[in-house]
Amino acid sequence: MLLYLARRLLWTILVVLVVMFVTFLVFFKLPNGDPALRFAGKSPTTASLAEIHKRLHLDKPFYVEYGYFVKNFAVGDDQGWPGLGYSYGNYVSVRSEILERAPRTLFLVAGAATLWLIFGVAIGVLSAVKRRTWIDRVAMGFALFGISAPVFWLGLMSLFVVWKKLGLTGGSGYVPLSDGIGAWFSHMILPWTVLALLYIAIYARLTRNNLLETLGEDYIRTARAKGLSERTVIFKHGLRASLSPIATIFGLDIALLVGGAIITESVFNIQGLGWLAFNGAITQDLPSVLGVVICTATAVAVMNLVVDVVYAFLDPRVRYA
Amino acid sequence: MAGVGGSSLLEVRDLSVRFRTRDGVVQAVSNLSFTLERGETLGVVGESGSGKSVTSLAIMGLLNRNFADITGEILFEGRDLLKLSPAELRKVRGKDVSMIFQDPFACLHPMYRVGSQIAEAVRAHSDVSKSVAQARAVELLDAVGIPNAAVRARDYPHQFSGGMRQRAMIAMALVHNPAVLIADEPTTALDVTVQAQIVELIDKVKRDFNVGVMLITHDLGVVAETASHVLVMYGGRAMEYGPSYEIFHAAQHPYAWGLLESMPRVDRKLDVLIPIEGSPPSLLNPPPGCPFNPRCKYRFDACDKQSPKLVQLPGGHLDSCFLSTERKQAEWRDKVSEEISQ
Amino acid sequence: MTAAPTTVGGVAPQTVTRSGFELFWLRFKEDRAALLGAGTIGVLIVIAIFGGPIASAVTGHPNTEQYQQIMQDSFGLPKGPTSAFWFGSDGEARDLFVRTMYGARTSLIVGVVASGIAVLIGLVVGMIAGFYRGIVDTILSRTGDVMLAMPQLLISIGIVAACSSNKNGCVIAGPIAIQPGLALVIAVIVIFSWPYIARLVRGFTLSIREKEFVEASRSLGASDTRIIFREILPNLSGPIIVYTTLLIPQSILFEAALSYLGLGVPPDTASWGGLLNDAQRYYDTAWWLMFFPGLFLVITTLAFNLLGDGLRDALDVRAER
Amino acid sequence: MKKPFGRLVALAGVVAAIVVATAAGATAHSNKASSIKSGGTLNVGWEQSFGFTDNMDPTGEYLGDAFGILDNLLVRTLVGYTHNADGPGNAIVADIATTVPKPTNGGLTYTFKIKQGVKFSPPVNRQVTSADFVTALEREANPKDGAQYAFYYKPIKGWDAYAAGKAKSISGIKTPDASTIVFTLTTPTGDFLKRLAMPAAGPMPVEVTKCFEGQPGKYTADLISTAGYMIKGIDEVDISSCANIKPAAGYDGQTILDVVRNPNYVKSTDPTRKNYVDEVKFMVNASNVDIYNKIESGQLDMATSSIPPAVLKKYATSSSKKQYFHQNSGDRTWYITMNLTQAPFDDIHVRRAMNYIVDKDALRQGWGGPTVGDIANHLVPDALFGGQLKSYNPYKTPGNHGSAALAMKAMKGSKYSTGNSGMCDAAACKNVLLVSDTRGVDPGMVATLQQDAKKIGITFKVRQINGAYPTIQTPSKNVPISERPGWGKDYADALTFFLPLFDGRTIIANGNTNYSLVGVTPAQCKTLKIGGNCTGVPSVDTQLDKCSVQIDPARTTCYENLDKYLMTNVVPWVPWMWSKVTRITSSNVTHYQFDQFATTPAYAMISVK
Repeated sequence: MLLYLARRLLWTILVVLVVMFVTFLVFFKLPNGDPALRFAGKSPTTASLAEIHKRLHLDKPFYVEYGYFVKNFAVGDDQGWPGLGYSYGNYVSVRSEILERAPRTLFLVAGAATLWLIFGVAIGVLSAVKRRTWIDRVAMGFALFGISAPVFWLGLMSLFVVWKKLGLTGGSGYVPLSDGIGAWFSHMILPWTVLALLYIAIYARLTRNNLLETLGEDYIRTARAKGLSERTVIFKHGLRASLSPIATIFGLDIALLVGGAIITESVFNIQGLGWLAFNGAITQDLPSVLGVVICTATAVAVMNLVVDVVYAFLDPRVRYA
Repeated sequence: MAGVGGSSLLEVRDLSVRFRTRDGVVQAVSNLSFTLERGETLGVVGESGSGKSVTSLAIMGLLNRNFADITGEILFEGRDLLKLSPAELRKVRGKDVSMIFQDPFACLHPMYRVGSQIAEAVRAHSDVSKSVAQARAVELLDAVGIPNAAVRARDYPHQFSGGMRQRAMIAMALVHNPAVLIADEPTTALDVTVQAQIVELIDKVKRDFNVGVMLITHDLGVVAETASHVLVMYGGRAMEYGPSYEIFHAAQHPYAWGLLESMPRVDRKLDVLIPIEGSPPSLLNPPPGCPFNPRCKYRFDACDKQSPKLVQLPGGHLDSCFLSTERKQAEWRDKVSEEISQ
Repeated sequence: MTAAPTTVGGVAPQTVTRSGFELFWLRFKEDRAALLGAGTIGVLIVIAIFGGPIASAVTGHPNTEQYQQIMQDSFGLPKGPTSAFWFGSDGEARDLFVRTMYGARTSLIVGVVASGIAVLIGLVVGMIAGFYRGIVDTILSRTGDVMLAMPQLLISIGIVAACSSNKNGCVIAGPIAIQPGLALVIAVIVIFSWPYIARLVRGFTLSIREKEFVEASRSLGASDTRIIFREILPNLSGPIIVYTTLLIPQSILFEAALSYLGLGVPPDTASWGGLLNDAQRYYDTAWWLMFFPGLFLVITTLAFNLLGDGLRDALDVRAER
Repeated sequence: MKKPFGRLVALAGVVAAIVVATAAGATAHSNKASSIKSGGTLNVGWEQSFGFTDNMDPTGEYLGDAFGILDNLLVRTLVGYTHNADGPGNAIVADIATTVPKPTNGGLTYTFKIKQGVKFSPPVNRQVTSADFVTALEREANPKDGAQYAFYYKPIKGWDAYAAGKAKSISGIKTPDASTIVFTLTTPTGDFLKRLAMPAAGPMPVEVTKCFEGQPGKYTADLISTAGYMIKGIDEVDISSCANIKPAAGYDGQTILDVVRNPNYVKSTDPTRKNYVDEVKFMVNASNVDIYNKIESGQLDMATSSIPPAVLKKYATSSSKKQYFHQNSGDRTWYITMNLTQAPFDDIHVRRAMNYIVDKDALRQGWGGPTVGDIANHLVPDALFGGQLKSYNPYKTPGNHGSAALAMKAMKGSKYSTGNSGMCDAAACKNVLLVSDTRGVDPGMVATLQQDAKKIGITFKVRQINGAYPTIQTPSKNVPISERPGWGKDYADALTFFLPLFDGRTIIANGNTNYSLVGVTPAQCKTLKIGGNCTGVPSVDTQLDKCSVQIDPARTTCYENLDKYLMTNVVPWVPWMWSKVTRITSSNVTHYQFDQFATTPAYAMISVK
């Protein structure tokens, strides 16, 4: 088991490094522009550009800079550990930018994840239990709509209808908790709902399929043969066994959203990590992009480990293997 | 051995089960009738897909009535189980009628401890505390021959061997001293050495608890050892039904002959084992006529026109075949019984 | 007796006398949702081919013509639907109806071509990995791990940005270059979707190659090529059809997302995502601008998803685990 | 009104007389003195982070929005501005210096006396001396410190030697005593005072800035103020050693800049700033829709963000909201740039035809119509010329809608036009690369341009890039045409347009601002890898040199003539709009004033309820 964990950990680190490297490759010195221009003013001179290149290590081949980056990440820089360097955009420390943005994303993802886990599983269970009834059809029709409708469209439409026309919620933009929990909630509820909708759809379909498959298992028949109530059969015996695969993708989905809720964050102007990365990507701000990419990749890695543990908790076969 | 009010322990009358599937209607069981009394074993034999398991599930009330049309009567101590509400049926299931299944590997929930799964069965029908239920589970595990039962009760199913799991299943089925125990191919998935032990255990349970056992199997050997009556099924129909001795010594139906011929026996060389040609029929939109007709060596014109009725024969057993009694007796005497006894 | 009839009672037909296609068609023609999806796709294909020119001819409004005098107020705000402009005006004072019709072409071309190429690559790689195992298989599954942790949208943004800035596009080798615009968007989608297909194909190939008929074929001395083309490929056709159908809406949504973020097809090419990008500026005033293109987008993806689900059921395709 | 102020206004009158007529078109808001009161907090919405171009470090910062903050609230300079709109707002007045000096020695020497009582904010707490200006300018000269407009100070003697590390000090800056500073130039520079009025030239305490050497952009968080406000929490920063210096609480570079009153500020030394409010908070919010909702509800008082068209319309047309709607000249030209080395724009006939064919009104319509600005007829905004070129319109078309007839007439004689067709019908006119941006307004502009150019036979291959500038600024990318550019003044002098935009000698490989490559030589083309027609590209280098040494009024006339020459004989652009600066305020704002130098709200002159 320990050996397995160590191997997993090593592999995870390797994945993070490769992801970072690919990101680096794609974004380093985008043919589109020289990041040094940001610091060189309206009328740059060759000399000032050269100076800035030196400052940002842009005069070195990309693998050298990648080396710098990995080194700083590993041993820390003047901002402490992990060293993520300074944004090419405004020379603010990427670490502090990420710390600034992270709560927004975490609130967004946590809220949405709660919604989609509850509703996704509930709808899936309902649909499976009421299989081939109109409830099932409506639920699965809704789920199909959920996976078909793009977040940016739902976001814009919901802002227009719910906020602009009906005035039921706050508009776009992030309101920190310190401005009052009511204002915060009123601004978060739409992004939560819209982001969650896609996942509710996915989870409902997944839960339904898993549960139907589980309900076809022999041990479910055993449970019924014991004379257990249908409720016990479905929730205690059926759902328990269906949850393991859901736990797996739940962990991964959350992790990927750490830097991946780009569209939701931009539609609702949340300006979390996804927005930071997107903004970095279109302004050639490599350190910001990398900072967020590292966060996401690390979140994926950590979540994978967490999922393993949860799996062991959920499934004794894994635990005792 | 009559049950309460003179009625049999379990009497199935004219049972038919039809499944509506995406691809059409499946006629899984047709016009099946039989009875079972306390302390006796009814062996139900037939190939895969002959409707044995469906029949047992129908008795247990485990078929989803939304997809299965069930007609006929299943009388348990005179009460028609098919007319009970789901809640009433649940009270019977696992208490008066219990069942053990073919694959003990798949029939225990992999994520709960064996003991607690049995305890759960205890608490399903009696309002006792968890510890009492657990104690009962250990007691039964011990009774079915699990060594060190108190400790093993805390194991998960995957830590049990196949035979132990089947023992656990039997223990689970016995928690409420049921009147009927249905065993659906209880030994098929087990090692040969374990098979005998399980068969023996079921037989012992039958005697100790005075239950009526419905033993579903395609192993005629097991039936020969334990059953008092035998029901031969094919294509969802009863082909032959009667006392065990009658079936084994004066089988009347060509399909029963086929089964007997294909039965491996310790005293017989393997090279003369004769399989039945062809494969079982599709129950999806079955053709008219005797279901065995396409594979029957003795078929004649009448066989594909309509289905033969089950007819009472001398010697107290029933048979459905258009062949004349004389012809059947002649065939049995001259060929089949000879081959079997070789 | 492996597939024991269970509580829900699907007794598998023991002998299949009908041909595979017959069975498929029997099931499929009963699936009204899937038929609706297929019908809608048919209409959409017609729209994609003829819709734009016909809309132009009927309204008399060319695709790129601006009608600032009629369809914008003095503040440059677009005007809503009128009898001459059925869907109103887009942000650039063009006829939104005509643009939306032309947008179908972009979406379908991207969806079909990108999915087609991805499936082709995925099929080849997946079959090689599944059939020969070994190094290709290892690389494939490792690539999959990395891809999963990769921030896809972000990297796509990087690639698009990098390639757009160059006059000759992204030079791959010598004269082979991917031009910005449709081709680049398609390339990006392919990059991120072929591993998904490859993984699926690998799984199916693995299970097929263990089947009796393959064993039989092999024992009769059939060559690998013969086994691949005669035994495995035909048996992959079901999954391929299903997953191609399901990949198309994903590709369409990806294009729309990129265009929504301003990184998709050139602005003069009509695209639903591009129109929604436009709508973002006016979402609080010009509802028609987000409503119509979004509606078509949702209908399109919904149709493909319906068809894909129907095909999956009718062809009885289940993902191998 | 205090005495020095009156005197300075009189002095400024000379300049104002020239400039004042430019106010036409810009709606100067009338100030109701009675509504002005001191106190309160001004909340400003900010669309981007404070990164700007150098994180607001005065040495490097080069954006008008930042100039407005530094100049009004934090950094005083030797000479400065009155923080007013229009002409008066562009006039130079004395700030830390006792008077505005007249140059001596043939325009080569400037001598300043420093007022007593001008002190650095806490934690420095001492009188500003002449040496503090040297500190600032040495920081500007040191390439490691991220200066972005050091070239404006190149005329100072010894500047280049210091910048190259060949001298320990700048020989042209002398400090005979703590309150005197003398600048010696190598060449007369007509706008030298305006260059000294830029934030980089404001005094800096060496005890703090020495800790930020080679760390451009980091000084901001500990910026030591000389004006009426300081960054909140700066007084709690420990400057006893460099290691102890931590960023002040009021500035994080990303979400907030919070300034509060500077206790060391002596009002009597400052003739210009009113400093009505007690605190100014600049808060970042990327959604302009959100920002303007908050302004309407009073949560914010104003913003620097672009105004959504719907909001613009609401405030411009509603009689009740009009009082919160403020417009001023933006001193900024928006133009279509054409590359003089790339076909078909290497032919002046084509460039002239483009000036005739483009529907400038349609382009402006896409930006929000007449409210957002005036149609541009030539290069430099009229306001900078005091309105002298107001009637100059060399490519006049009816209603500014463009004219195919005039364009085709101009096209005649072009090598790309066969016979007398007036159409650009050569192969070079087809699929011309047009590099476009992804800003919201750009697709509309591109559509207009495509529609227009087609009328004279030119078609475009459009490349849309998120952030088109870096590509346009790279000559080796050979971008023939782009709709993206706009250019604003650094200070009120036409030189800030002509020098960066048309000087052939300043063309560089990356970040080049002379997009049209005016004055490029075949030799430059070779070293910069420009693949186009580089022979005979017109140059205005000599005219530029001639104008830059002039002082007004000859200076302005010189630049007017250069503008005309470029418009008729070089034709590098299609200028199409001089944008206005529109600001919307909340009902809390009782007095609004515009700072023409920075073209931002004059934060020091605004009062709230």
